[in-house]
Amino acid sequence: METIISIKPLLAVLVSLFVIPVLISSSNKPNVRESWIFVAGIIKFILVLSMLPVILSGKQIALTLFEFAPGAAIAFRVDGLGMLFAIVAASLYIVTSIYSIGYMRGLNEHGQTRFVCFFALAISATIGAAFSANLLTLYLFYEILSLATYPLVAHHQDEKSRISGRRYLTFILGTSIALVLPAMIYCYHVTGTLEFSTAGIFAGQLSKPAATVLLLMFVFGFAKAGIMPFHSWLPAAMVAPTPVSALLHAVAVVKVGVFSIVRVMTGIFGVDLLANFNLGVVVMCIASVTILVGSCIALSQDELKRRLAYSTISQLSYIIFGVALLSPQGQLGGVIHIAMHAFGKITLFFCAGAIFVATGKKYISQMSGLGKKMPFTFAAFFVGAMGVIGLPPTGGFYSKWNLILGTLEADQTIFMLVLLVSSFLNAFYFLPIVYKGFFGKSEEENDDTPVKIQEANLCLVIPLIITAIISIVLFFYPTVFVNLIKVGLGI
Amino acid sequence: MKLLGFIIVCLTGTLLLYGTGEFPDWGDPNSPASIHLSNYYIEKAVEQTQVPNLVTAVLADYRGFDTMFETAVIFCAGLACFLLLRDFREKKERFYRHVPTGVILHVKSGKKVLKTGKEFEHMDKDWVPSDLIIKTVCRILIPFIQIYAMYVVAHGDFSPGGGFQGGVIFGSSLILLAISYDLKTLLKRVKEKVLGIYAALGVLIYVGIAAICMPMGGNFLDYAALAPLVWDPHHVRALGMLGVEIGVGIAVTAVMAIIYINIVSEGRHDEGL
Amino acid sequence: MDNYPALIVVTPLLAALFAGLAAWIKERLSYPIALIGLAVSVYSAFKVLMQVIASGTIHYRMAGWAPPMGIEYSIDLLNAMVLLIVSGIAFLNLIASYKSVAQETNDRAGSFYTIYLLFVTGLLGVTATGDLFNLYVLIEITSLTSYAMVALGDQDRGPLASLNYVFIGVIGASFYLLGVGYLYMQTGSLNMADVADILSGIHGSSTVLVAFILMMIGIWIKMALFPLHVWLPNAYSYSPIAFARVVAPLMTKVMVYVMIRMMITVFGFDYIFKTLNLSHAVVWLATIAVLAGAIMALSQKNLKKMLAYIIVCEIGYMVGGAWMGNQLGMTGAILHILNDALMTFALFLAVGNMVYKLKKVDLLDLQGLFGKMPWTMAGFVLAAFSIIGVPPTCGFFSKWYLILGAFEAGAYHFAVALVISSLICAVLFFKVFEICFFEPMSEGHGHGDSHSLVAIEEAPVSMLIVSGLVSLSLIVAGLYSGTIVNTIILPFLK
Amino acid sequence: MTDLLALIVAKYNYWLYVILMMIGLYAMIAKNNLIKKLVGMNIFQTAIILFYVSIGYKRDATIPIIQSAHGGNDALAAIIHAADYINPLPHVLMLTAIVVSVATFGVAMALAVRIYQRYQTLEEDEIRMRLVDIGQEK
Repeated sequence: METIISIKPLLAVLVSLFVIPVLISSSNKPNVRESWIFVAGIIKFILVLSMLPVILSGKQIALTLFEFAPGAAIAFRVDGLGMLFAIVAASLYIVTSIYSIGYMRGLNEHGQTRFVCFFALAISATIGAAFSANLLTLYLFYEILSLATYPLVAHHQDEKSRISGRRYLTFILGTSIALVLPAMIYCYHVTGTLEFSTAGIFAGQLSKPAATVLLLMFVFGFAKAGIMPFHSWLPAAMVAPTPVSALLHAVAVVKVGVFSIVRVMTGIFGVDLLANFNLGVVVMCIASVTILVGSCIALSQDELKRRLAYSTISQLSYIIFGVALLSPQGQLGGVIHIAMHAFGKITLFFCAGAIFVATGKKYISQMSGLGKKMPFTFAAFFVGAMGVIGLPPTGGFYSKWNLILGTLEADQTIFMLVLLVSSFLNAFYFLPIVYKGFFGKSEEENDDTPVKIQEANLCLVIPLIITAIISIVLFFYPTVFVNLIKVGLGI
Repeated sequence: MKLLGFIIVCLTGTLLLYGTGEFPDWGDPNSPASIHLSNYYIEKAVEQTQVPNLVTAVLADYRGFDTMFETAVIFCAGLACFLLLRDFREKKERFYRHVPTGVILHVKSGKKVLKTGKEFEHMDKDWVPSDLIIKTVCRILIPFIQIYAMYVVAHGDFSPGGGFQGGVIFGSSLILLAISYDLKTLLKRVKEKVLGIYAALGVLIYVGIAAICMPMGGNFLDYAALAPLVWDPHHVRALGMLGVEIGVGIAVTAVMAIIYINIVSEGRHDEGL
Repeated sequence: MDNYPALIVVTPLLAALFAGLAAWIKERLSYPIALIGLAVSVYSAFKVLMQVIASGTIHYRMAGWAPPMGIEYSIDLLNAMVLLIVSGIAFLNLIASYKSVAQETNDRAGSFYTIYLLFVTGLLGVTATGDLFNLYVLIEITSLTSYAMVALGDQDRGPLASLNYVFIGVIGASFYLLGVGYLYMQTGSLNMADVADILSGIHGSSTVLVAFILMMIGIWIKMALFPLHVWLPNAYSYSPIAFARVVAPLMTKVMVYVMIRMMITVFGFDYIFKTLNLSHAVVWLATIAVLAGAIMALSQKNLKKMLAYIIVCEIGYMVGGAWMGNQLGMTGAILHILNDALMTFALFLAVGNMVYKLKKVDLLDLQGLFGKMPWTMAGFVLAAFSIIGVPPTCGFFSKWYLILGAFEAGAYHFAVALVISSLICAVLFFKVFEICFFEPMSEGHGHGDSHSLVAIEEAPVSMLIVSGLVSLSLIVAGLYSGTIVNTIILPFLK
Repeated sequence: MTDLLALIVAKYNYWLYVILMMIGLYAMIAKNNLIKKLVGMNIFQTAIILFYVSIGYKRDATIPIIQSAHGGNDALAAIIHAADYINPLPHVLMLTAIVVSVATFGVAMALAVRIYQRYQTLEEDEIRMRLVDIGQEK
């Protein structure tokens, strides 16, 4: 495979870092500050996109920064998977930036400068994780992301956010130090390298029990992926302002967790080793449990953001599930779900935030009839929900379709049931919201009075319409992402 | 604590005794310690340094670097005592004695100060009238002690002695003064500031002599490099040693006095033992 | 002939003496004198390091006498690195100390600088020397100065803490001295290289064994390895902060260096790991030290004390790594000397800034500090991450080598202890962050008009700059740890 | 038995130093009074000095001052028998060690004075009780 040395991945990571001092220095001028965020976001997106043709043509872009031991370096390598993830994160960052202006100003939040700075840091770390060439670099950005998100989660600085922040750290930092770090060092101890390669790095140096333990350490250790029982940080983290929940806890942070697990399974263990030791099934079982239990819990939640959070937990496991199928179709379905779910779920979160800003309502039971007041928001919510359930014409359908094909391809028919049941559950917990929103009776008003449209401000509505449209567009044009995955996984 | 102490002591003692098992017999001229370096020093030192007192030769030349830091340790101890104890606050109450009558005045106000001189003199709280005999004997003795101290320093190259010993003797002469008269008498003769400066100066003489060797083309402390500076290049090492010993003597004298003064007066510098 | 090796140690000593003179004559002069002295020392240390990297070990004969007769400085890569760390940190701390010394010691700044310089001289001498007895004398200089300093800090508890430190310190130094005596008995020599030569012929001797045990116990007392650590927490937390900032990162690290020096240069790996086979026992001891240090740190209510116990924990890292008996563990231990010095320094610099403003640093005094001292806290956070071992800070990389070494030696318990201690450190520091981040806002709900900015009350710029620089250097050291390992540590171990 | 006796007699200096040292160590650990601890510390350090000086001793040898060199007679200086003089090195080392122990003792005394000024006692347990009181006041 041809490799091109280029500084672009580094720049893409650093852009938002460089802008942080500027943000701090312009903390008294919100407009100047926010325009800088856009400049950085757009430059970042352009840098990421500029690498796209190269990747699509089957080459890779690499850059080694610091080699601190043979096989363990801080290095970037852009391949299909990383590119896919980076595009999703970088594009949604711009949209979220617009949204967060509306949200933060709409609620007159304190500490906005701090908020945008750590947001920028978090997105840098996300891109870094996407472009990591080896496990060490991935771990580095994973940790930076964990720490950068803490001030965002605890943004309100009240008792509730303190408890949530604590839980967030305990799960995220605790698992990564206690499980991933030793597992990673053990890998290095055995093989002398941490470089991702499609064939895996263990050349028959692992026994089956050792491989199982290591794999489990990784799967549970990357707790950002929300695999049960290490999932409860995610609902807790919903105390954060909605832009954080939207971008980080539906896209960036959780997907970094999933992405890490995918990387470990495909790049460290390698499909062959997993297939030989029959480890795919183990992971699939774990993922299935999370999918089903997550969906069930989501049903019982009344707070909209918490329901979305549990939905996220279960949807994340789809991705892991797909990759663990170890069949090309399944892997395609799993990985592309990173993108499809991202656009769908971020729309949903944007809607939740918009509803909160416009009406101050957080609970689903309060939302009946709101659809008439906020038609755009609820329409977008409907699109997002379809995306997550996996109905056409949204991108979510494409990934679910491939996942189901994958189970057939891998002869795992029982697991197909998991997918189907879960889709039903998804429909159960999303569609009533939309239905009630449009057709339910609101508490305070009569049916007769003509309903005035009371949407939230434009900064909030435009992003959610954009992401809803993209969700639909992805149904018709998933080609770029599909090609990226094919290039990345070599299938 | 006692039991714990006993156990630790027993363990350590056993360990140490176990280690002595393979020691060569005491005083065995053929033990490794008495052969390896020792013989080199005994046979070569005089030739190489022109100093017959081997202890001095090793102390101030072969291992002169150690000794330099040893002097620094002394300096450091003096400084530490000063820093820890010195208390510049005025004492609240004072005692004076009216010399002609022997009446003792107790001044309680901190501000009221009597002029001392012929009429009044300072007095300590636990004052015992100075004994004439002791005072006189000490006054006679002190100069001799000091001369002897200087001899010990200067003759350290040839006979037992050296900077430390001389310095301690000189320091004890000062202490004797403080004991036989009182602390104030000593402090009147030797100001605190002077002691402080001398302590640093003494070490500085040592380090200075050692450091000058470097621009003169030798290694640090290599007295041979000083040959162009002295009148007797053949004995340059001996002279160098004499120089540093004088430095050591000054430093030790000053530090002894500093430690004594500060400890007996709890840092107040008003009344001592 | 180059005199840089001597200059590293001698200039601080000269500066100390001049500063001591200046303290009596013109006190204002003592600070610049100290600054110049340490600057020269840093420069020399840098020169020496470059020279050693370029052309190998430097032997410098004090007074021109050949090694076994005279005292020799033999500076190899390990020394040179530690020398640069010591002089560099001492110099930076001096820059940061000007204001806080003035605040804490009132009229005795001159004497403070003198003691400070003597302390640094001692550390540098310990590091540079190639002579067993010279090492003892210099250890005593560092000890004496630290006794004095500890007593100067807290008026109530300082003197007693210091006196206990004296007793334990004397026992430690005396054990070391006895060990040297036993070695001298068997070898007749005091020069490390010479002793090592002679020792290689008499490995079985019980005297050598006892000498080894005595020296190790002495050094362990001085470096505060777990059961022998009792003096450290009180001593470090009661001393004036300007001194704590330099003693905490350097003293224990230099003693770890001494231990490694004894192990490698004097007794040799063959003796320790083949003849004695003590590795397992000591690694277990280190494991316990790591865990005990971390757990004791958890129960502290004062920030300085907490950090002191973290030092106890970190000592366990280095001892464990050094005794692992393989190259990776030793690499980790040596790398951790550098990293731990830097991160402890960064932590104490931040604490110094806090003390400067708050006077007391009980954990509850720190409420709302993120708002009040954002820059200080930024430095503190970085240093804390390094202690926890978050990449790319340097703490991560030494932990990496240590765990790898533990895997290679099969000492899984040590690896587990390292991971647990990282977790505990994470808990500890986030406890502090939480207090600093949340407390003052606890009534307001965060929304609405709690906009009002907390007035920023930062420490003086000189302190902030140093603190910021050192904290950033943690990342730089982390990123370049590959270079450090490849140019300094690996060539040294080969 | 006679072997053991011979062993002890041949090295009795070393045995004595160990006993002396243990007395000092015990006092440092077990005594409650700070001054007694200090005295213990001094005994402890003195024992080490005894040990070192014992190393330096040689049977039938005299102090290491070369008599022949006093006259400046170079011919005589050439014939120095190493066996005639005891080992100077331990003495040098011990000069340093004595100085160090004096310095340490001085500083320790100063500390004791400070402690006495503050607490009016030198018994360790009483001081600790006072410290607890201070802690409560704060």
